[in-house]
Amino acid sequence: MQVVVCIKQILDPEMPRSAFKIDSEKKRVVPPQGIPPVISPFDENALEAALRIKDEHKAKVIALSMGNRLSRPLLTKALAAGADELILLEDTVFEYLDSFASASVLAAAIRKIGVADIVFTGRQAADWDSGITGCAIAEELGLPCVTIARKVEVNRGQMRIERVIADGFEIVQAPLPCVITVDSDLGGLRHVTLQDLSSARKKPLQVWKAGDLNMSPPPPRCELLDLYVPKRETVCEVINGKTPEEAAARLADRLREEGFL
Amino acid sequence: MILELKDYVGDMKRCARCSLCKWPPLAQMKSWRFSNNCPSIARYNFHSYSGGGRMALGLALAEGRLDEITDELLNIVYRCTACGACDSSCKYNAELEVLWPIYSTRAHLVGMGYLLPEHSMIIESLRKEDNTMMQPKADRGKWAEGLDVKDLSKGEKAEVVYHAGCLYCYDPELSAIARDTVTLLKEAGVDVGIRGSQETCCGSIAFQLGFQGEFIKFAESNIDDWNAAGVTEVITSCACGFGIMKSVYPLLGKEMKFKVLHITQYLDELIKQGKLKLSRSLSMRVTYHDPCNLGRKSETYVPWKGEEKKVLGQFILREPEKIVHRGWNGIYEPPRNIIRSVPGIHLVEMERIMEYSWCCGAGSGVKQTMNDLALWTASERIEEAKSVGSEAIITACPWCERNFKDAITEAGDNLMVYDIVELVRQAL
Amino acid sequence: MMNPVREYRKCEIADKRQLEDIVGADNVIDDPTVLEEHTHDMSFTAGRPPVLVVRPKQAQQVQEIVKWANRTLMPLIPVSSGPPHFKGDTVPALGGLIIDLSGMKNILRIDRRNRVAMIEPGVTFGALRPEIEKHHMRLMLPLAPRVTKSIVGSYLEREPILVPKYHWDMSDPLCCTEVIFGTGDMFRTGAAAGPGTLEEQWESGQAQKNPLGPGPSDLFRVVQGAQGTLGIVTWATIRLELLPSVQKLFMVGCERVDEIIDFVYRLQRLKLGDECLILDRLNLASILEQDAQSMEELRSALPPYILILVIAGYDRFPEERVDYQTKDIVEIAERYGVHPVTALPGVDSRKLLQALSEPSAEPYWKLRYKGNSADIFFLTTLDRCPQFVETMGRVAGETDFPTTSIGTYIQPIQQGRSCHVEFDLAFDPNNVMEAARTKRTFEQASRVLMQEGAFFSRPYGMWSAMISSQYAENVIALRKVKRIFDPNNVMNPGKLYF
Amino acid sequence: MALRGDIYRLFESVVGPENISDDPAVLRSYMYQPFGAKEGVWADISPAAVIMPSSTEEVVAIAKICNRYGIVFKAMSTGWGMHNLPGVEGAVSLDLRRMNRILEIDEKNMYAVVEPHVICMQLQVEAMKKGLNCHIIGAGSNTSVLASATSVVGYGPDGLSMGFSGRNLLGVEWVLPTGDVLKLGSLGADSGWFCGDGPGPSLRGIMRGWEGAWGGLGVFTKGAVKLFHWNGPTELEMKRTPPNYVLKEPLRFFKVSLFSFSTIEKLAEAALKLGEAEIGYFISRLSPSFVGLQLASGANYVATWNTGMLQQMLKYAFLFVIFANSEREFEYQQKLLAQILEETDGQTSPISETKEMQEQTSTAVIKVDAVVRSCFRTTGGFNTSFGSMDTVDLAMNQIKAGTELKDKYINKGVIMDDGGDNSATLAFDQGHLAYTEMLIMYDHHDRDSAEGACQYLAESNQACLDKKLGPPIFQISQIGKGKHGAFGPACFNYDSWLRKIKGEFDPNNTSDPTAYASPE
Repeated sequence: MQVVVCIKQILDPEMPRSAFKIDSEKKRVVPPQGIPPVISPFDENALEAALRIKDEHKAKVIALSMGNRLSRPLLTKALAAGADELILLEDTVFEYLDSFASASVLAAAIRKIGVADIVFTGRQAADWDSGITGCAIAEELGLPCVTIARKVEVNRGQMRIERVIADGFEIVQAPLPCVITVDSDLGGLRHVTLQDLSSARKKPLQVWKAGDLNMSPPPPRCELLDLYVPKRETVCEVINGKTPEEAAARLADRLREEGFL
Repeated sequence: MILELKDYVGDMKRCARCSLCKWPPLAQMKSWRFSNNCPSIARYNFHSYSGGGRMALGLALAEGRLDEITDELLNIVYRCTACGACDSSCKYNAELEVLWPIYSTRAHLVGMGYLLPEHSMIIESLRKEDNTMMQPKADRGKWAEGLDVKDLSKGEKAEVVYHAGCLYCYDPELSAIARDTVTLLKEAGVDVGIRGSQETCCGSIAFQLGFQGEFIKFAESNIDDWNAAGVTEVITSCACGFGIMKSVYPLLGKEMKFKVLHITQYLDELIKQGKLKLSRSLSMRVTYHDPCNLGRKSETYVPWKGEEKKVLGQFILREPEKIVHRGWNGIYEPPRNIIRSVPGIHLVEMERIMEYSWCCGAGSGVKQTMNDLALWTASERIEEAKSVGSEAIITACPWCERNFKDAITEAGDNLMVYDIVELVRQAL
Repeated sequence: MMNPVREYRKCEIADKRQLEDIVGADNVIDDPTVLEEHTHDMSFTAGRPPVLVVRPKQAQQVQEIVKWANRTLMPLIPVSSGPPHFKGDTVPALGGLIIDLSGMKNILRIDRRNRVAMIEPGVTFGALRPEIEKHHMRLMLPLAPRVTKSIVGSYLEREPILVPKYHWDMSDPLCCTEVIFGTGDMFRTGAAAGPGTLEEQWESGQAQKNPLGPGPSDLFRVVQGAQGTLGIVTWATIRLELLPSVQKLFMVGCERVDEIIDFVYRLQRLKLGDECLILDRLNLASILEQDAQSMEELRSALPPYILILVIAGYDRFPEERVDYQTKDIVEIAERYGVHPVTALPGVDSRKLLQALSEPSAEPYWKLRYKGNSADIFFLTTLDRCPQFVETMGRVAGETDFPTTSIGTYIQPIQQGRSCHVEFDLAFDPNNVMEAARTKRTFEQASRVLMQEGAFFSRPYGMWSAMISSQYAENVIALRKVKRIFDPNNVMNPGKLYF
Repeated sequence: MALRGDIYRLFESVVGPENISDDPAVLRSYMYQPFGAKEGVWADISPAAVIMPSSTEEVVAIAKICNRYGIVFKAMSTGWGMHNLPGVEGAVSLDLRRMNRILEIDEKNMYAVVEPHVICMQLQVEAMKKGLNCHIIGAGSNTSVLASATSVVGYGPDGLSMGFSGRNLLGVEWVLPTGDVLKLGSLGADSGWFCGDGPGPSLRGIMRGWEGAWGGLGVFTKGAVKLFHWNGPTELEMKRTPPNYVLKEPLRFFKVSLFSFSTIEKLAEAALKLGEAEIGYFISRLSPSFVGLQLASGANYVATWNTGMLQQMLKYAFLFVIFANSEREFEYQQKLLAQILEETDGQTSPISETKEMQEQTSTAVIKVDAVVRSCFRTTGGFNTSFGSMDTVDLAMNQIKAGTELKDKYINKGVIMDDGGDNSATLAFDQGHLAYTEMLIMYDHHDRDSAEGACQYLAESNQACLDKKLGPPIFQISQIGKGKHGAFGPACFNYDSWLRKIKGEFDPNNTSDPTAYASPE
């Protein structure tokens, strides 16, 4: 069995607020110095899902990442965690793609890989939070897609998936091959040791350019109209009272007044 | 953000490549044997491994002339204790920043995702456990168990907070010194408290390795906590912590309602005031090792922001005038005063001291991730200490002490290593 | 790659005609007695008679002769000093032409401001000294050179000068040269190379003082010490020093050389004093006295070795200079337990001072004792001198050479970094037995001294062969140099390693 | 151009994997060089690899591999300046940093034997322990002792008493371009290091000349240099006085003074007279700009400069230092000095008598540790011009020509206005020789400035040709190809002799010929 996991390198969503800068002219986030990019957390969940499949069955896990100037030390973490192969789709034309274009590049790469019984992605990337790419890959490849998985199992050639819904989860069964997008409920990526990191260096890492895929990404389907940091205004009002109870009552009144309650 | 490579392009462009960064200030050189100042170039020899070499690489990165980030580049950038000796040696002639471009190069690489896995592990530990030692957060306060001292994290109040720092908290051999320190302070009548398990890393290593996002989080939270605790003074016996709190914390623009003091400053004052009386004679010939972070790296860094104007044709005049720190105003006298006040002790100086002191080798994550370099660097210092006939090397930083002890054990040497607090305890 | 080997070549009528065209008939000599004079000198070197002696008067003539020799492959042996010659370097190994440069004796320029003179190779110490003194300067002399000695010749041979503090570099006091290389190319070394003619250079303030260059070459250094095997110098500039207006002589007598070595070291280190040399009593007597009889008398009154030290005062506060240096030297002497005196029994101080500042009176001092002298000289450091003195004595004992006939001369050079050591073996040239014994002693002592580390930096005669094996790498390199500057091996073939 | 893998491994087997690299980051750092006469700081040509041999044997092995495979090599010691880099593609750089031992200090015979990477300051501190001192070149004590003695120029203002590097050289060990080892002079005879000439013709004659072969004729692996008496303490204690470290205690019998003169002719007169009076330890022209920059921060300097005070006080000035061995000598020297100053109307500059100036200059003349402050600090880019050595009069004429030419470029605004006459250096060898350089400061990141500097250098070289001022120190700066082509024809075609020498000693043209010459 061969499993492909799409992992995306993004700016650290947990960077200090002061570090978050926008180039409003180019409508881009300025990568901050001193804050390393991370693998999008949902993609780490997706990788973990794949590795769990590998733990159970004799699957080969291929991690796939796309962009320009990708960080090898970061992405090789996938190999350290247990992926068998890392393929970097790295090209200047792969920078700043929208979800649909990304999906078509990733799908092209998956086609080039040849066999993909399961394709995992995160439910959404933690930078733009669109949640489109996984589904769009399925569309491109003509595969069924199950989103927001919290548990995945392969059972007699079928996928059994627990899928998160608003008030619990549902169980879905899907044939192979299929595309599954993974939620954080599935659990975090396993711990990686220094030894894992050094053994990851010996695993295969390939770099494919646009030419290797015989394609160029399609034009964007989304237009970014504006990018800005919302202004946050805070007004602080201290509500006092003689006793805690009185203060609480006053606070409740005040909140009701503002329409919060 | 504090570390931006582009802020140092001017400095990097004006590096004269004169190699002054490879030696102690020339007029201070005293012998061939100890004529190196930079562990990194002394150990690896390629020009790249010097302050100047790193400036060249920083400039190449800033100008986009280095596309390929090789492992060797990362070695060059990180096989360096960021001890700042290059910076002091450069500045008496050229007034260029050397150390900060090194930090900024690291931050630049970190921003691009080029990190050493070993460093990621330290940062991960920091993120998850609030310490760089890869130890559980819950164990942080253990060193003080049974010590009758106020715990500010439990709402108790004290004038002064003692910040033990990661190494003292977790290194079983060294944490006795932290206990000694608290005991000493209390004996001298100081109203001191600790933060127990709520104490967190100072962020120094994160900063030095270029993870400034992580650093800012820790620094801001420490400042907030100390402000909230209402202490007037923060005392630390970790020179690394002291260095970062003095030199970099103020750059965050947060009000610091407390003074930061190193234990040597505090003890020096207590001895002068007669609150500590050193009466036991210790007949020993000792030398003192200046920790980089207590010495040249403890001056508050003042980033230059301004305009480079051309006058007299091509003279590049910085307006406003740049403030140049040469490392001359580090904490050099207090530790020496303390040692001298120990009866019977004979303090001899090594060749490389104060702002041109040779690094112990532990700094900037080197001890944790490149111990071979750390031990080699320490062994050079041990040789130097022995060359002046010293029986013991006294220092004022747990990192120096740990590293010297390890190097001595490895070499099977018999030189003693003491923290200055240990010395004072013995002399009481 | 082998260097070409030259052989004896007869002189044809056409050769003579062509040379006469170059230098004029009067200056081409084939008188057998003259030719015969050139077949030997005072050394043990044997040679073949030259075919002709030519006497060029101008550099251009020299150049044409060299070009001619390259066409005809006739060996050329440049000679600039008058006889007697002592080192065998001017004795033709394979016949050939003697280029007698003694007629090129113009003093081209004396420059007081820059303390430099430009002279042709035929200018002798005897001739130049008074001219220089007129300008209130002095020449740097080797120890009492013979009056006919060419200055350019002496400096090209790296003969040591008497004032070590003025000897910064082994090449001093030679500055720039004009040289015709063995290829026939004319070249000027050092600052003289250009840009500009000499006149233009003078105009821009230059004085051909800088010996180094042009560019990354110091070609004067390869011509120096080459014994005429690479080129012929047609003029040279030389460093001059100020003429002392006061001089004070000190002597320190001692039984053994080692007693004074440390004192000499200290003086050189502090650059105290001017002339500084050590002579044994035979050599001192030889310099001061004219005949063997008086020499023996003087010698018997002298200590075995004598350090000679002169302090000079020049134009500015001369007395004060002598005074302070005297006081400093006396203090130092006390520390080293030596006793400088201004007079030794039998030594006329004025006469000695004079002997140190002018060429030797006739007969040449080395000939005065027994009629001839075989000189063994080499370089070493002062601390090793006592050892070499002992070795010389030991070898003399082995070969039955009378130690009383050995003159010793130690001259600190390179500002005290090293010294020239010379053993002058006096012998009677007419006594065949004595000459043979002297030759044996000379050869054996040379060999033993060399084995013990004596550096024969100027390898004349047999020394060159001795050295060839020891310095294989250098000899290979020198043969490359020879190929560059004298590819046809017409310049004094058979000398040195060529 | 990358090195072939098999050849790389051959080099690696000589020096070990730790001491060779062809990593782009390593090569990049070697290509950074600020004082080329061109825009920017990066050399155009990258070495194919940097190799760090640790012994003569390793240098020999490397040279032999280079000859076998047609690889060009170029050695460097401290590596300061564009000329340290190979000038051809595919060449290997030999960084001699690991050959850094002081092999011997012969106290009696006053010389030291050093390897290429011993810097002047290292030698000086070790020599002083034995009461000796060494000549330090004007570029500073951070430079290699051996490099200036064997390979590149070698003037320093203490040369008044301690000579010129190229003339201070005794025995030398020289790895020829072919990999054969030549030991010059007494060294080859196993007689010791005391003499570098002979037997017979001196091979020093093809070794370095006046300006050196700049690494174009093999590698010098060991050399003996003359040391000189040092009458100071065996260790000099320093104190901090911003911006520098200065002597804690004044030296005995030591006096520094800045003298100024009404005309350049009088200055020359004084220099000549002092030289032949055989007094003094150190003499150097010091321009107002040079002095001002030593003493002040950038902003201070500009403010002071704009008052015109420096220019007025130090228009024609030199620094003269007496350092005597005894009180008597000290007094005698001062007496002579006073007399000469009287004859030449020399005035003691008031600033030289201040305590700060005394401390600073005494330290600077002994340690030569603050050159960067005056030369690179202001603009980043620095170069020098003229600099032929012969007489004091020639030096003065170079100053005149240089000032005139510089004024033109200062007026264009492309080089720093340092008053034009920013010439360092003066007489040496106790007045027998003299030398000067015209310094220029420019911004090598500014196209106009860099091009201006380049034009100035070209024009100054042309002025040397036209006005017959001798060949300049840095012909066509440091990177020029056909370096000797311009001056060869004007100087008896010496370049053709270089080509012959190269042909005999480096038939495969293996030792980088860029700064020297290629075989004929």
